[in-house]
Amino acid sequence: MRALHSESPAWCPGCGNFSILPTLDEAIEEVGLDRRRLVLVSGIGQAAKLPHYTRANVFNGLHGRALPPATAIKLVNHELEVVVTSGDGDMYGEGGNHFIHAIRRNIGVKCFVHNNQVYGLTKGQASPTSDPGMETPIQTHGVMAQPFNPLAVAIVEGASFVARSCAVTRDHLKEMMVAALKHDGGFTLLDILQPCPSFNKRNTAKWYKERVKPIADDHDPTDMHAALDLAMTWGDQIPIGILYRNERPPFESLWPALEKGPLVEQYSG
Amino acid sequence: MRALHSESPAWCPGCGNFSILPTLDEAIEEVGLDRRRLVLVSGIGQAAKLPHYTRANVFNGLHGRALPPATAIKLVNHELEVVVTSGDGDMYGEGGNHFIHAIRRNIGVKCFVHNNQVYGLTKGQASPTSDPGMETPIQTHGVMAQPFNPLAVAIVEGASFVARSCAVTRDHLKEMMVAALKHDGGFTLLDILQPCPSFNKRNTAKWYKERVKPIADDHDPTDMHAALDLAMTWGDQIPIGILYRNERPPFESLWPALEKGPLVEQYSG
Amino acid sequence: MDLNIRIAGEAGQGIKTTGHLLVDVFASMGLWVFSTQSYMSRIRGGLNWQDVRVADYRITSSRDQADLLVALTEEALETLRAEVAEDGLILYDGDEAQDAVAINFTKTAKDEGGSAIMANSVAGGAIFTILGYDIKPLIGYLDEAFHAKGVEVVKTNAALVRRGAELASDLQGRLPAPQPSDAPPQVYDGTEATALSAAVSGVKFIAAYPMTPSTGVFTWLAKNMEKYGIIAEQAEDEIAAINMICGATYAGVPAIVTTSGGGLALMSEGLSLAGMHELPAVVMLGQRPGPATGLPTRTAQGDLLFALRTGHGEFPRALFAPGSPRQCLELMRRALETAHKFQTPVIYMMDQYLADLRLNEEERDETPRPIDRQIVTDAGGDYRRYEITDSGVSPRAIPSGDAFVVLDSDEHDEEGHITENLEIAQAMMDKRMRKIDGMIAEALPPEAYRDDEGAGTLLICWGSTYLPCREAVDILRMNGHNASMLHFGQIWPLNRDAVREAIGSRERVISVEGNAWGQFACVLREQGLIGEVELLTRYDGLPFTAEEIVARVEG
Amino acid sequence: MDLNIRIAGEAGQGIKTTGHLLVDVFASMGLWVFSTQSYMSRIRGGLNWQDVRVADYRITSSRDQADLLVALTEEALETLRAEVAEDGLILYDGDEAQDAVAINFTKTAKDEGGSAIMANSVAGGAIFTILGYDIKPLIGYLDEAFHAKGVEVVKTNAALVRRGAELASDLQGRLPAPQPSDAPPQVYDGTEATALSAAVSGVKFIAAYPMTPSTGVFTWLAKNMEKYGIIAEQAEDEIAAINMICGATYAGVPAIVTTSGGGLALMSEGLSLAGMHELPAVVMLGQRPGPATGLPTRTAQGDLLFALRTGHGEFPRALFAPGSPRQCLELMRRALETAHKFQTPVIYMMDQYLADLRLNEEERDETPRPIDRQIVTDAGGDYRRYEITDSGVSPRAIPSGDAFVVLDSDEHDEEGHITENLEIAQAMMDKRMRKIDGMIAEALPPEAYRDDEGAGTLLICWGSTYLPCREAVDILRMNGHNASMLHFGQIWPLNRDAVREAIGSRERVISVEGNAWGQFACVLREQGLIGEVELLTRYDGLPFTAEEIVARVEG
Ligand SMILES: Cc1ncc(C[n+]2csc(CCOP(=O)(O)OP(=O)(O)O)c2C)c(N)n1
Ligand SMILES: Cc1ncc(C[n+]2csc(CCOP(=O)(O)OP(=O)(O)O)c2C)c(N)n1
Ligand code: SF4
Ligand code: SF4
Ligand SMILES: [Mg+2]
Ligand SMILES: [Mg+2]
Repeated sequence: MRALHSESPAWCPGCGNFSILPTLDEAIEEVGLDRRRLVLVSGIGQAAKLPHYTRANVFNGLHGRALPPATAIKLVNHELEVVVTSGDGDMYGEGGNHFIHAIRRNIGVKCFVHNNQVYGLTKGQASPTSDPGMETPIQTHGVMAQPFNPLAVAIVEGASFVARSCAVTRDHLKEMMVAALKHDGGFTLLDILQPCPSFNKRNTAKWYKERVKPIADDHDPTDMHAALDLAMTWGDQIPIGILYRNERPPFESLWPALEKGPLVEQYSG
Repeated sequence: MRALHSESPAWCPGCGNFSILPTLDEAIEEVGLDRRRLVLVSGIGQAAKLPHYTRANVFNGLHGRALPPATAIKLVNHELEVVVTSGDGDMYGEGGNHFIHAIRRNIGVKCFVHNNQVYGLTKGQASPTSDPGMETPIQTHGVMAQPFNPLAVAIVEGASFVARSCAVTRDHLKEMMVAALKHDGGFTLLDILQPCPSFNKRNTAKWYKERVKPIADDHDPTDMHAALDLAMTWGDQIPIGILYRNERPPFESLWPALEKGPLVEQYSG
Repeated sequence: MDLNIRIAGEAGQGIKTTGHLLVDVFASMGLWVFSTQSYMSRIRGGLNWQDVRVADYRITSSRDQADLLVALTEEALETLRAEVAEDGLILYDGDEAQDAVAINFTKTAKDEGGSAIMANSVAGGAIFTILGYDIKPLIGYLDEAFHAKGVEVVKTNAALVRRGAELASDLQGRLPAPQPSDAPPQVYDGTEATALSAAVSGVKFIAAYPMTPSTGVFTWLAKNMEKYGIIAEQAEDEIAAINMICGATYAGVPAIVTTSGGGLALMSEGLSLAGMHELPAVVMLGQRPGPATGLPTRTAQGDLLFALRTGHGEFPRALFAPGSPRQCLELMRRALETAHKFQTPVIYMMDQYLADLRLNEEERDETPRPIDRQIVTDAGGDYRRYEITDSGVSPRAIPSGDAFVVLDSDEHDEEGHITENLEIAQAMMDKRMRKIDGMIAEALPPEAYRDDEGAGTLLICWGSTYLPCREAVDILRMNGHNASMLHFGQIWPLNRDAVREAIGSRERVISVEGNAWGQFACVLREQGLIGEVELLTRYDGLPFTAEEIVARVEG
Repeated sequence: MDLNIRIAGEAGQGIKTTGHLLVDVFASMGLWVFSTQSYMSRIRGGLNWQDVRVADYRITSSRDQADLLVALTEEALETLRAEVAEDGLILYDGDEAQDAVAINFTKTAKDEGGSAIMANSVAGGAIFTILGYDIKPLIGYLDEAFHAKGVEVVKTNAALVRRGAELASDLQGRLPAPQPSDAPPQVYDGTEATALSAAVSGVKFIAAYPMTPSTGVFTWLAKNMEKYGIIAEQAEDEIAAINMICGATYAGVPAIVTTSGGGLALMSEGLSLAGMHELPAVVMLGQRPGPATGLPTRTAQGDLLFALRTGHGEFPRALFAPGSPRQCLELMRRALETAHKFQTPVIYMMDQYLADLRLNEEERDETPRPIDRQIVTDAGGDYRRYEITDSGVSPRAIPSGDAFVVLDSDEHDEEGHITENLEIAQAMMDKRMRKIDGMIAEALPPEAYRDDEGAGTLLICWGSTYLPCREAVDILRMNGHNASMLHFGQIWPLNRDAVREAIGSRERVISVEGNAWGQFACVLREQGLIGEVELLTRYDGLPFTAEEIVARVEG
């Protein structure tokens, strides 16, 4: 009776996470990443369970606290590829302060946010990205706060790579993941719109599918204003693709102590 | 030997806080605010000591935590004028998460940030707004992170009123404080550049005086792009004035429970 | 006699709904019921179950074995089969299964024109029949529940119950079931009792960040915002939540925050603030196994020493830990009253087990009876928020009157302004510390159960172990053991004289605790109230059962 | 004999510089020194002072009265006048003052071609003269200190010392001062000793958020980043800081965080994470009076129970609390070793008093001697991070080798993956708990002082009360009291047998603590090691002095 082990993903049927997981695996293969060099860092939530269902080093920490350990891991061993997989509540709610400061540092971690615009694991409360008016067991009068705009904030704060994709457009998602993994710079944000059929009855797979639209080829991702315009677009059309890039040096490249190689390799004891 | 009472402000000679304090008092008088209805909320830092040196109700809380109690006070008694006086470390460092979420809510508090671009009370470490390259006892190689841009973040997050002024331009500061206090809307941010002669040897009174420049009269504060351009301007010229306004209803106006009047007055017991 | 029904399947299959249905109808029939949940941390899938125990006498614990297992999935069937009593029965929601009676509830519901969720009506009909109960109360109950949804729905449900009964007709009365007695027809759970008590006691503001198993109280209050004139605000994090309720109490209304251990950890600094500011902040802590994220949907009593000691510096606090839904009603109110009377933070401790368990209790009173906030309304210009008094309690005013109300997190003078005068600092510490004397004088004594003659074996317990310990004492007595129980609903501060007397001298003192260290025994020892005692602990995430306690006491 | 010099004035007047100058020169002369700070929470103004006590025997405490008060402001003069010994002397930095010798240091420095900060050279010359010391060592010391700044500066300083000596020539030898003896010429403070120990022990990563009185350790490590190959990162908040060091230790380097009580409160959840992840996170806690912001620049020992119990759930932890700079050197290393050996968080507790006090100690060794990280380097594909072992300690690998290293804050299986299997959950709890046995076996016993014959009066102390208690024992013995002392440098876990034996049976047991509740006495009682004992507490923000302890023991 007490033996309840289950190794299959603890996600609901139809959950967008079931698209994100294999796409990540494909992207990892495509870029030829040695998984022994890969560390997946996550907080707590449905999205944050992802690292358990693939093969990598894993630091599954506290709710909202994926970025601080990810930052430190990258500083201690900058030869590791550090990928954060996190939910919208995890990253923009509980973890909001780390989000804005990780971007300021421009630490070279890849941050994949499964943005289902709801708190999945705790059963359907509003998240920072929930649409206004959405009713939940807590927001019984509907969400009253304006949604957090992670892309716009990342852009004005000078993130090195800012993109959006969606779990229902798997090819596009893979393309974005590959671009993010290949991006050899600082803080890399990929916000992934993700249907949560159990709790988000507004922003469904269909809803997203009808709205997401790849960014035009002529968009210049180094143009902050153009990037902000895209980041501010939400409604009938939701642009997906790479909104913004800049060439700021990553945080880990600025430390004299790291010129000799990874800190961890300097340890003798 | 143990009787060390001192009621005079615990600030250094030449500190910008000595301009901000009387200017606030003048602004309060000018708008004719009944001080019994005024609550000053602050965290911890040199700026955060201000409430002790004037006459008002005071909630001097924890470092970084001024906005949550301010939000609750406004919700419990929306007839109070709730003014936060806080430092840049307090508001944008330790308190960063509350900053971004208070703006999302658009709670009707007035937030005056004494931005001296340094941690004063703890003796000169970098703050989130310190200029890159600034050397401190901790940032011995100079600040490596990009400064937090509170105005840009507030604008893209939809704050109701976003302004900047400076402690060395007292008339302008008073004008801004009066405008902020008169603003009958939601979240109101006034970022006040403030010299810290003890620890910030870069951004001195002179440095600010040479750079701050009132925003042109034809600026349309409802134009988000124009506002962002101003928010992004830093260096030889630093625009001061009202950058941005919008008409989103304040959070406290959206609660059915408050239609009958302040929550605290509904209590019978 | 008693009988244990276990409904098991995946998350999302409506196990809870079926369980609640049975509990409510049984209670309405005058049966004693006791139900608990065992859930995994997932929204769909996994293996969850709900136990519904029913009896003709008052029961206060679950049982390990089921007499009737209703398995909604094969995994449930296979995993839980071993825990069915020898003369028990297994009902399987499917077409066939070995050693089990197969009735396809879902298919039946659909076939008969209902939806998949109506499967529980079919199951209800079958279960009632197997237990030999008349299905009328069940139909009556569904009639009322679905009245608002229209005649069609009501009719369909009734038909489905009948269909379920029909399908199980071969097994009519197969499991002898207890007969209705005088049990109260209302059912409570710890969550609802806590939330209701907060609402009727005058809580006007709740700020929280969702965290199992405390979210239910938050949800209940959000749902009842309009009825009770409450603001329920979801904070961006737990730090915001506790600082918000500090602001809310400062502004003048009773306020609470709900959380679990990880959230309390984030609130530690805010708790210390409430101690310094002397604000009546009340934290509702729903315990679950730690450390860190631990086992989010399971139960534990592992946060006692943490709740007692977290927060820097020294300040008075009180800890309450109800043992039953009825105690939830009483102690949430008491927590609020204590916080307001002594102007200091109070932690009210529950756990997943108590939050989710349901049993019959006397009728509750839902009319608002707001507590006395203990504020002064005539404070004038010379008002001093932190006036030094003999009791340590200073007159509390709220802003917007004639007096300025000044709070400082630094050490402060009587007016509330920052001070570095160390004589004043010490006087303020002493003032705050004096409040503890008053709190001790008013502390609730432990509640003794069947201890009239000073039994030789004393079970000491606190919080949610109350109910299983109670039943364990009953069983031990039946087995000829001279056992009794002492339950602590207030666990801090302790009135040492009262406790010393209640413990007296015994052959055996056994501390029954849902943690590894025997944390309450640590507290009692620290207070000089016991020496070495036996520990009876459990910390695998599941609650105690009375049977288990008995077995381990009898050893 | 001994003599106490008090230099007092406003923040920003260079009191600390003058104090350090005197201490360093005295020590270089072979005198025993002991200096402490008393600072207000402000950058300029206020009233601060530095006590420099000098003696011809080893001294380990400050004294209440000054023999020589050097007042740099009128406020200092007026406030501190009452605390000057009857046959003492007051030196005032100004043109005239009643009952004081006025020498205008600042004006003199400027007049003689120096800058305002060089006033301390003038003061030094005067002080040396008043004490009857030759000014040569002082000039020699300044020569060396300003060597790099050029001949001019060196010359000016020397001239200013001489000028100071001249101005005080009337008072030559006015205060009889101790003669140089065999004191070690080096001086340590608690801050430097702690930071140095961390650096030489192999700490490669420190993340912190500034907070008095812990900032000094952070600053020292930041300053020495290049020398020791350290990354010192200022975190956005304390939560980030603790989670960063969890990440850093996972990635493979020893890492610490520095903070004070309010910061530790914010780290409570992260501490629990380190317990669950089994990471060697070391927290350096600088105590100051609470609750909340309290008295930021003062001292306290009020966070013991908090440090012991904060963090949700149950997990092993160790607490160390050095009592002197030398113990800082030893115990920071021990804290790191314990954390790595048992893979669990460790808290290293100091306070403002110990952080700032300076005294002579034997020469220190600054060469790196990195601790053994206790990692396995041959982990292969079947590696299990949380292998169940008898000791509870599992082989720790770090990422980038052949094995995947998987950590989970949920309860997990041996591989580190999330589990809801409750048998595994219990096995993991038991595994973690078993580590405590190993920690107890290796726990440092308390250090006895002058307890050869099992004295009748035993002072129990922990952390920074070590030094004043030590001197108090010396004085008590001189006064004919059969007193001794037991000091706890490791305060958790305790080896109960060793402690029981050390305490033995005494007429009087007195717990000397810088808090209101006698928190360590609570711990000892909880552990069944003492009954009711006498408490000798102080919690006004100032440290104990030996005199005070003696007076209260003799009381
Ligand atoms: C400190 C803390 N607070 C709250 C929780 C409870 N909790 C777990 S996940 C979660 C939110 C999940 O939302 P999101 O991050 O959007 O992930 P999703 O489940 O939607 O993928 C919450 C509130 C927790 N584990 N820890
Ligand atoms: C939780 C916590 N962390 C750290 C501190 C220490 N601290 C006090 S004020 C301060 C920073 C002050 O900087 P800022 O907010 O910019 O105010 P300023 O002094 O510059 O006006 C810090 C780090 C604290 N009091 N509480
Ligand atoms: S609750 Fe939503 S996000 Fe979580 S697994 Fe289910 S569908 Fe996915
Ligand atoms: S440290 Fe800076 S901000 Fe603080 S009082 Fe001094 S000058 Fe002002
Ligand atoms: Mg989500
Ligand atoms: Mg500042």
